[in-house]
Amino acid sequence: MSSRQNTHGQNQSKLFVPEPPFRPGDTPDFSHIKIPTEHSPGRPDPMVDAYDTEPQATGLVRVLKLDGTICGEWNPKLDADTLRAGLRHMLLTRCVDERMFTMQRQGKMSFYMKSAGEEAVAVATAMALRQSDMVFPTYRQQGILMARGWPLKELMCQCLSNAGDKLEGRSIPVLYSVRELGFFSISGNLGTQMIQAVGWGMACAYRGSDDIAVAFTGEGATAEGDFHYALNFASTYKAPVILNVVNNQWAISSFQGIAAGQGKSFAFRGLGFGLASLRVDGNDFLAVYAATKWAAERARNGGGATVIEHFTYRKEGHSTSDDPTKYRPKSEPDVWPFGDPIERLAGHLISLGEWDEARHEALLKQLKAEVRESYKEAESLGTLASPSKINPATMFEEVFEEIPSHLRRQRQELGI
Amino acid sequence: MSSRQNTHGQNQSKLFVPEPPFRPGDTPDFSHIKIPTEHSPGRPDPMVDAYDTEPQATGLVRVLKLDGTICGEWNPKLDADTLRAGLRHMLLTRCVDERMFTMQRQGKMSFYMKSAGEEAVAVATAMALRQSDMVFPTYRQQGILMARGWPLKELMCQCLSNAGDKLEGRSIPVLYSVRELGFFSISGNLGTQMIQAVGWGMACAYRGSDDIAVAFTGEGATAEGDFHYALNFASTYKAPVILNVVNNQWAISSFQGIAAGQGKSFAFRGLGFGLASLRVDGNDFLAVYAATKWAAERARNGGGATVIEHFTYRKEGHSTSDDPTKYRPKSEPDVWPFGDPIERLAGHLISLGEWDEARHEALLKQLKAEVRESYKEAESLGTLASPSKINPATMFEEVFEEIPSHLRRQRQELGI
Amino acid sequence: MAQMSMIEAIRSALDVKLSQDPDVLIFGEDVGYFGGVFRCTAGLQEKHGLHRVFDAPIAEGGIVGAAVGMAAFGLRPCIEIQFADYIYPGYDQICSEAARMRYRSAGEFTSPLTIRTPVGGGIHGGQTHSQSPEALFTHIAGLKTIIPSNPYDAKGLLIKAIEDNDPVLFLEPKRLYNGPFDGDPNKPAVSWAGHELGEVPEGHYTVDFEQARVLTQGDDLTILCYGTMVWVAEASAKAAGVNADILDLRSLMPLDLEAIVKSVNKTGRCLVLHEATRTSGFGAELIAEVQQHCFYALEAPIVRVTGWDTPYPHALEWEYFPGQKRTIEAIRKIMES
Amino acid sequence: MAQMSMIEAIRSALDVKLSQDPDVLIFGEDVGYFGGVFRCTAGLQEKHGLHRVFDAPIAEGGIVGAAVGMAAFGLRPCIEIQFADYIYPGYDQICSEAARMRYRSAGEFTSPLTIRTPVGGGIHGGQTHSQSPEALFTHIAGLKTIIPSNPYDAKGLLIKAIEDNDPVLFLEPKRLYNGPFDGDPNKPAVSWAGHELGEVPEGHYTVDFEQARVLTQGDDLTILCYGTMVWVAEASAKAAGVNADILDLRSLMPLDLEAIVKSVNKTGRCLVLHEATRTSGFGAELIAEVQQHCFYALEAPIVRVTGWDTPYPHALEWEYFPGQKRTIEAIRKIMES
Ligand SMILES: Cc1ncc(C[n+]2csc(CCOP(=O)(O)OP(=O)(O)O)c2C)c(N)n1
Ligand SMILES: Cc1ncc(C[n+]2csc(CCOP(=O)(O)OP(=O)(O)O)c2C)c(N)n1
Ligand SMILES: [Mg+2]
Ligand SMILES: [Mg+2]
Repeated sequence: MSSRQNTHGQNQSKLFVPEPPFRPGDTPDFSHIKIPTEHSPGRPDPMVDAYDTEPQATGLVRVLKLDGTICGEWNPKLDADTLRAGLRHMLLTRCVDERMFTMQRQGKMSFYMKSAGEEAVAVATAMALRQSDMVFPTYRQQGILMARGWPLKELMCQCLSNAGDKLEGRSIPVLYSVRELGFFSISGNLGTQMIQAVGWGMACAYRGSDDIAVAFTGEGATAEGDFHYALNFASTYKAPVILNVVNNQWAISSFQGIAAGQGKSFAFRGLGFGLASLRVDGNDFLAVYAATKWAAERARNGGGATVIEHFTYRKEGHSTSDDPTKYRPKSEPDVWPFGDPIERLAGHLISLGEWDEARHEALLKQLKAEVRESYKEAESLGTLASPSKINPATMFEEVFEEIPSHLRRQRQELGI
Repeated sequence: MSSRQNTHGQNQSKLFVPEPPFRPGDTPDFSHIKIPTEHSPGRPDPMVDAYDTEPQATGLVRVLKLDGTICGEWNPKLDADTLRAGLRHMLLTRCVDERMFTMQRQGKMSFYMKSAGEEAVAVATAMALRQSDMVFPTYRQQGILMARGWPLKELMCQCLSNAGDKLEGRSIPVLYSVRELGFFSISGNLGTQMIQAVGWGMACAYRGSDDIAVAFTGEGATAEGDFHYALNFASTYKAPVILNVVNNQWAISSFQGIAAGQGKSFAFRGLGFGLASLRVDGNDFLAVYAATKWAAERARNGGGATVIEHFTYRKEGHSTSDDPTKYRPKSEPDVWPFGDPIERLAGHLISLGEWDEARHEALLKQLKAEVRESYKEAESLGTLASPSKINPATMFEEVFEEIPSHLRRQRQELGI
Repeated sequence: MAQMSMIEAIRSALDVKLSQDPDVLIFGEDVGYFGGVFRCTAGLQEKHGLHRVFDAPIAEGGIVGAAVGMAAFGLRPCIEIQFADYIYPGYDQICSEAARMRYRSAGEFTSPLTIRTPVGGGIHGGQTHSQSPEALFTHIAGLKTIIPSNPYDAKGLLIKAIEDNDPVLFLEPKRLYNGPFDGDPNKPAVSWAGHELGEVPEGHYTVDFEQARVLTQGDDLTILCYGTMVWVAEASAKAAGVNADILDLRSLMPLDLEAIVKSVNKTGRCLVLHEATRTSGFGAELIAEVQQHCFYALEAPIVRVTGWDTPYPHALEWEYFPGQKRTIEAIRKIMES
Repeated sequence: MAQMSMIEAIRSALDVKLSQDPDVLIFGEDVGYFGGVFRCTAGLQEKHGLHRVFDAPIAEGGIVGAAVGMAAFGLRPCIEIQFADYIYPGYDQICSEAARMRYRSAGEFTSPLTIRTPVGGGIHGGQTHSQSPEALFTHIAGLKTIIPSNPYDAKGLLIKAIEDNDPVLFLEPKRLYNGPFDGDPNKPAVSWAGHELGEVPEGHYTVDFEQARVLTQGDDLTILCYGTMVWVAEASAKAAGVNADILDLRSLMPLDLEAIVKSVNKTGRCLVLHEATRTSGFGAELIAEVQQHCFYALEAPIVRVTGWDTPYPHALEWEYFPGQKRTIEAIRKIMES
C-alpha cells in the first residue's frame, strides 16, 4: 500500500484498493519478478487431465532464454524459414503500427492502436493455427493479419475510413473484419467476443468439423461477464476453443492488479472451471507457438478448451488518445525484464547463425518501404480529413438484410 | 454420454452435452460418490494463504459422520443448547415449508418454494454470524429468518400478499426483505445479490466497521455474470464477504453439471481468483457452522473473501410450479448418500444423550401447532384468493422517494 | 388442420424447423429433457437429439453470446430466455452484438438467430415474471421484434423468424399460451380448443412480418394493439358498442405503418394499447407516427391505455393490468372528444 | 464565479460532494490515479484519498452492482461508465435492481446512487463511442434521467443527483465537454471560456430536476431538445429566422410537462430533437404527451429530427448527426404547414 492509501484517509476506512508498484516519478524496479530461465514447467501430453496443468497455469511456459538460447520441453522445433517468417510478420506489424500512429498524429485518421511489445502473441498464434480456425481478436492482434497475409492497403483503408474501406467507413479505425482469413469482426465492446468464440467452437463441433475457434481478450477485460460465460460454456460443452488472455500489464491506466486482485495468474481462472490452463511468456515467440499448438491439438481431439495467459507488456500508450507517462514511469517499458519479442526472436536466429544484423537492417528497410508504398496507395483513396467518398446511402444498408420501409423513408428524408 | 446422445444424432455432431447420471425410469445409484468419513480436510488458520485452501476446495469439509459421531479438526464444539436451537430452527423451517406448500395447493397464495434438505445451510450460517452481518439470500434460505427469529406471521403475510404484508403485496411469495434482521431484499433475478453483497462488504470496510456481508447463490446461478463480478471485486478489494454457493444438485430441471461443466467443485472457482475456498458437507450442521465461523473470522481480520460451496441436495421440487419426477427419478432424494440435515443433527444430539425420540416428537408437535396458529392469524388478514385489502394507491408509492407528477396523474387516471 | 394451443403451435414451429433444417438448434434454461418451464420444447430433445435441443447454464448473456457465435458461423440458433424479465443480462449481446454484426462487418458476419421469450402479466408473476420490454428492443437498430396473439400467427411468425437472416426477438404473451384472455380474471379461463385461431396447419407455413392483422373493421376509431391486449381490445370495443378498426400489429419492427395510417385516416380517432409501462413505451412511437401521418384526419387526441409507470405489482395485478374497464373508458373519452 | 468547462464543472461538483459528505465515493474504469479518460475526476484521488476515488475492474455490471450494494448500505456512490455505449453489461443491475430496490423492499433498502456516463456523437467515435441511450432508461420505472447542456447546469444537476435518494442516470454530452457545439463541424471549435453558461460558482448549489430551461422565447414554434441538440436548436432557429420557445429539458425523467404544454399551447407548433435513433426514442414520448395535452392548440404535425435508425457510422458521422440543415428544414416545414 502506498502513501496515497494512508495519508489521505479522512475516515477510518479499511477498504483495500490495490495500486501498481510504480507511478510517474518512481524508479521502476522489477527485480522482484523472478524470471524462470531454465525452469519452464514441462510439456504434458495435450490430452492430460486439466487439473494436472496447474504447474503450467501458475508457472511460466518458456522456450527462449533471454540470451537467445533454448531450454525446456516446449521447443516447437521450427525450421529457420518459419522462424524468419515469424520475425518478418512481427517486424511488419511494428512498422505498420509506427506508420499509422504517425499518420493519425497528422490528422489522417481519427484513432489508432499499436501492439508494440505484443507482436509475438498475435503472430505466433496465427502461425500455429490453420487458416480455417476462426480467430476472435481484440484491437491488439493486428499481427494475425500480417501473418495471414492481408494486403496492407486494405488494413490502411479501413483505418482511413476511405473509399477503399470494405467496411464502408462504418467503424472506427482498427475494428477490422476479414472473414476469408478467419479473422472475426472486432467489436468495440470489450469481452463480447469470448463467448461468441465458444459458440463458434460449439458450431464447429456440431457440424462435425475439427476446426476450432481462438479468442483473445486483454487481461483487463477478463472482468467482464462474457469472459465468465466463455469459461463456463467452454467447460460445459467441451468446446474446441482456445481462450487467450493477453496480460500486457495495463488496461488503459489501470494496472493488471485491478483485474487480477489476489489471483496468482489469469490462467488459473481457467482451472477454476476444469479447463487446461497455461501461463506463457508472451514475449517468447516459440513459447506462444508451442502453447497454441498444444491447445489446438487438445481441442481438435475432443479435449475441450484451453486458457492461455500470455504474460507480456504494452510498451506504448493504450491508443492515440492517451499519454502513458501520465500514469506510469516513462522508463517502465525499457526496464521490463522480459525483453522485446522481436529482438528476442532475432537474437535466437542470430545465435543459430540463421540471421545477422545486416539482414535485419535490410529487412526493416524493405518492410518500411512496403508500408510506405501501401500507405501511399491507400491514402490516394482518401483520408478522414478529405471529403468522404463513401456514398451516404450505404449508411442505411446492412442494418438489415433488406432495407425496410422505415429506413427507406429516412434515406429519402436525407435526400438520397 | 447416454443413449440419447448417440441414437438421435442426425448429423456427425461432435458437440458434447452433459447429462445427469439418472433420469426418470433409471434406478439411481450414488455408489460412485465417495463419502469421505474420516477424511475431512484439516482446518487451517483462517488467515492462511488462499491458495493453501486447495484441499478444502476440492475435498469435503465435514464434522458429523453419518452415524452421528464427530471427526476431524472442524468441530465447532457447540454446547447442547446451541445444537438444540439449531435443530429447532431447522425443524421449524421444514414445518413452515410444509404448511405453506399445502396452502398454496389450496389456492391461498400464488407460489411457494421449499428448502427441504437444505435447512442446515441457512440455519447454521445464520447462527455462526452476527445479526449485524447482512445476508444476501436467494429464495431458499428461509432458515435464516427462523434462526433470526422473524415472526412467522410476517413471513406468512408476505406469502399471502395480504393486508399484513409489509411489502404491500408487491412481490411474489418468498421474496422477503427484513432489514432489521440483516436480511437483504431478495431479488427475483438470479445472481444479482452476489456483487451487491460485495459492494455492501466494501461499504462495511469503507466505514471502518468489522461487520461483513454474506451472500448465497444456487449452483445453477453461478453461471451468471454477477457471480464473476462478485469473485473479481471481492478479490480486488479484499472485501469482507462470504460467498456461499448452495450446490443442491439441481437448478429447476438442470443437473449441477450444466453449471459445473468439467469443474471439480464450485468452491474451486474461488481459488481461480485467489480467494480462500471451502467445499462443505451442506447436510452437516456442524460443518456449515464451522466453515462460516472460519470465513467470518478471516473476513473480519482483513483476510478478504471466502467462497463456500455447500454440497447438499434439493429434496423436493424447485417450487410449487414443477413436478420433479418429470426430470429425475422419484427415489433419488431417498438414496442421496448424505442423509438429511435434520436427522443427522438429531442423531448427533441423541448420540450425545442430549436428545431423544420423544422430545423430538414433542418438539415437532409444538412447532406444528405454532405454525398452525401463526398461519391462522396470517390468513385472517386475507389471502390472494380473497379480495385484496391493499390500497391500490400504494402501487404508485415507493417507485421514487416522492411521488412524481406523472405518477400522480396516473394514479388519478385509475380514479384514486 | 389441427387444434393447437399457443404452446403447441410454438412447439410445432420448432419441430418443423428442426426437421427441415439441420442448422437449426435450440438451447436455453430447462429447454432440453424437461421441455421448458412452459413446455414449449417438450419432446423435442427426445425427437431431434441431445445435441440439437439442450439445456444451457443460467446465463442469459452466455446463451445469447454463444448463439451470436453460432449464427455468425452459419447455424440458425433459436434460443429461449425463460422470462423476458431475465433478458437484461443478455441485453449487451443482443444490442451491441447481434443487432450490429451485419452492419459493422459489412455483411461478412450476420446474426440469423431467434430469441424466444415469454412476456406480459396476468399470471400473478409479480414484477419479475410479468414485464413487457418490447420498447427496449424496438429502439435498437438491426433487431426485429415480433409478438403474436394467437396460435396460428405464433407458428407462422416463428417459422418466419427462424428463417429470417436477421436477429428476431420473438415475444410470447404468456397469458395467451393456453387460451385467449379478454382481460377479465374473474371469468373462467378459456382454452384455444374450438377457437378459429387455434386451427393450425401441421406442416410448414409462414406469416409475413410488417403485416398487421385486421381483427374487426369499423369507422368509429382505430385501436392499435398487440399480444394480450388484442383480446382486451376486442372485448372492450364490443362492450363499448363501437365499430372499431382493431389492428393486431404482430410485428412491431418492421411496422405495418401503411395499414395504420390508412385506418386512422379513415376513422380519425385512435387508441393505443399496451401492457408495458407507459413512458417511452412502444405506444409513444405509434402515436408519434400516427400524428405525423394522419394529423389532418385526427379528430381527437390519441389516447394510450397502458401499464402504469411502476413495477408490476403482485397483489394489485389487476389494478395494474390495462383491462377492459380502462380501455372502455378511453374509448368513450375518444368518442366524446 | 469561476470560468469552467463542462469537464471542470463536473469535477467541481464531485469535489464539492466528496468534501461535504464522507458517504460519497467514486469509482469506475480509469477514474482513480489517471482521472478518467475525459479527465472528469482528475486530481480527486490525490485530494480525497485512494479509498474514495478509485479504479474498478472493467465490468460495468460489477461496477453498478457493487454500487447498488453500497447504496443500500447507506453510502452515496457516484460511478462512472466510461462510455454510455458500454453501459449495457450493467443494464440488468440498473433496471432490475437499482430502479426497483425501494419498491420491492417497501423502502427498507434504497439506491441513492448516481451513474455518470458520456453520451452522443460528434467526436468521430463511431458506433461504439457515440450512442445516446436515454430512452432505454426513461422507460424504466424508478430511474431518473438527467442530461445537462452546459457547465452551469452540469454542476448544479450533478450535485442534485448525488444528493437525490433515488438512482439517477446522469448523461454527459461529450461533444459539449469543452465547448458549446452548434452542429457545424467545419467551424473552429469554441470553448466555454467567456461563455455565460461557463460561469460557475465554486461551491455548492443545485439545479432542480423537472425544470426545463427556457433558452429563448418566441411565438412561432416550440423546440424541445436536450444535450448537444440544444445548441443546434438555437443556431437553427436563428438561421431559420423564427422566434422559437426553445426548451432545454435537462431532466427527462421527471419531465417538466407543465412548461412543455404551456409553450406548445402558446405556439401551436412543435419540433422535437434528439441525437438518438428515432424509433422508440425519447422524442416519441414527448410527442405522445404533447399531442395529448395540446391537441386542440396544434396547428401542424409535431416533427422530430433525430439520428437515423442505424448504428452511428464513423465516416458518415455528419450525415448521421441531426445538424442544422435538417433542423432548419424541419422548422420550415412546420412553419409552412
Ligand atoms: C464494455 C467496454 N467497457 C469499456 C471499454 C473502454 N475500454 C476500451 S479498451 C479498455 C482497456 C482494456 O484493457 P485490456 O483488456 O487489458 O486490453 P489492452 O488494451 O491492454 O490490450 C477500456 C476500458 C470498452 N471498449 N468496452
Ligand atoms: C436471471 C434469471 N434467470 C432465470 C431465472 C429463472 N429461474 C428461477 S430459479 C432457477 C433455477 C436456479 O437454480 P439454482 O441457482 O441452482 O438454485 P436452486 O433453485 O437450486 O436453489 C431459474 C432458472 C431467474 N429467476 N433469474
Ligand atoms: Mg491489458
Ligand atoms: Mg441448485
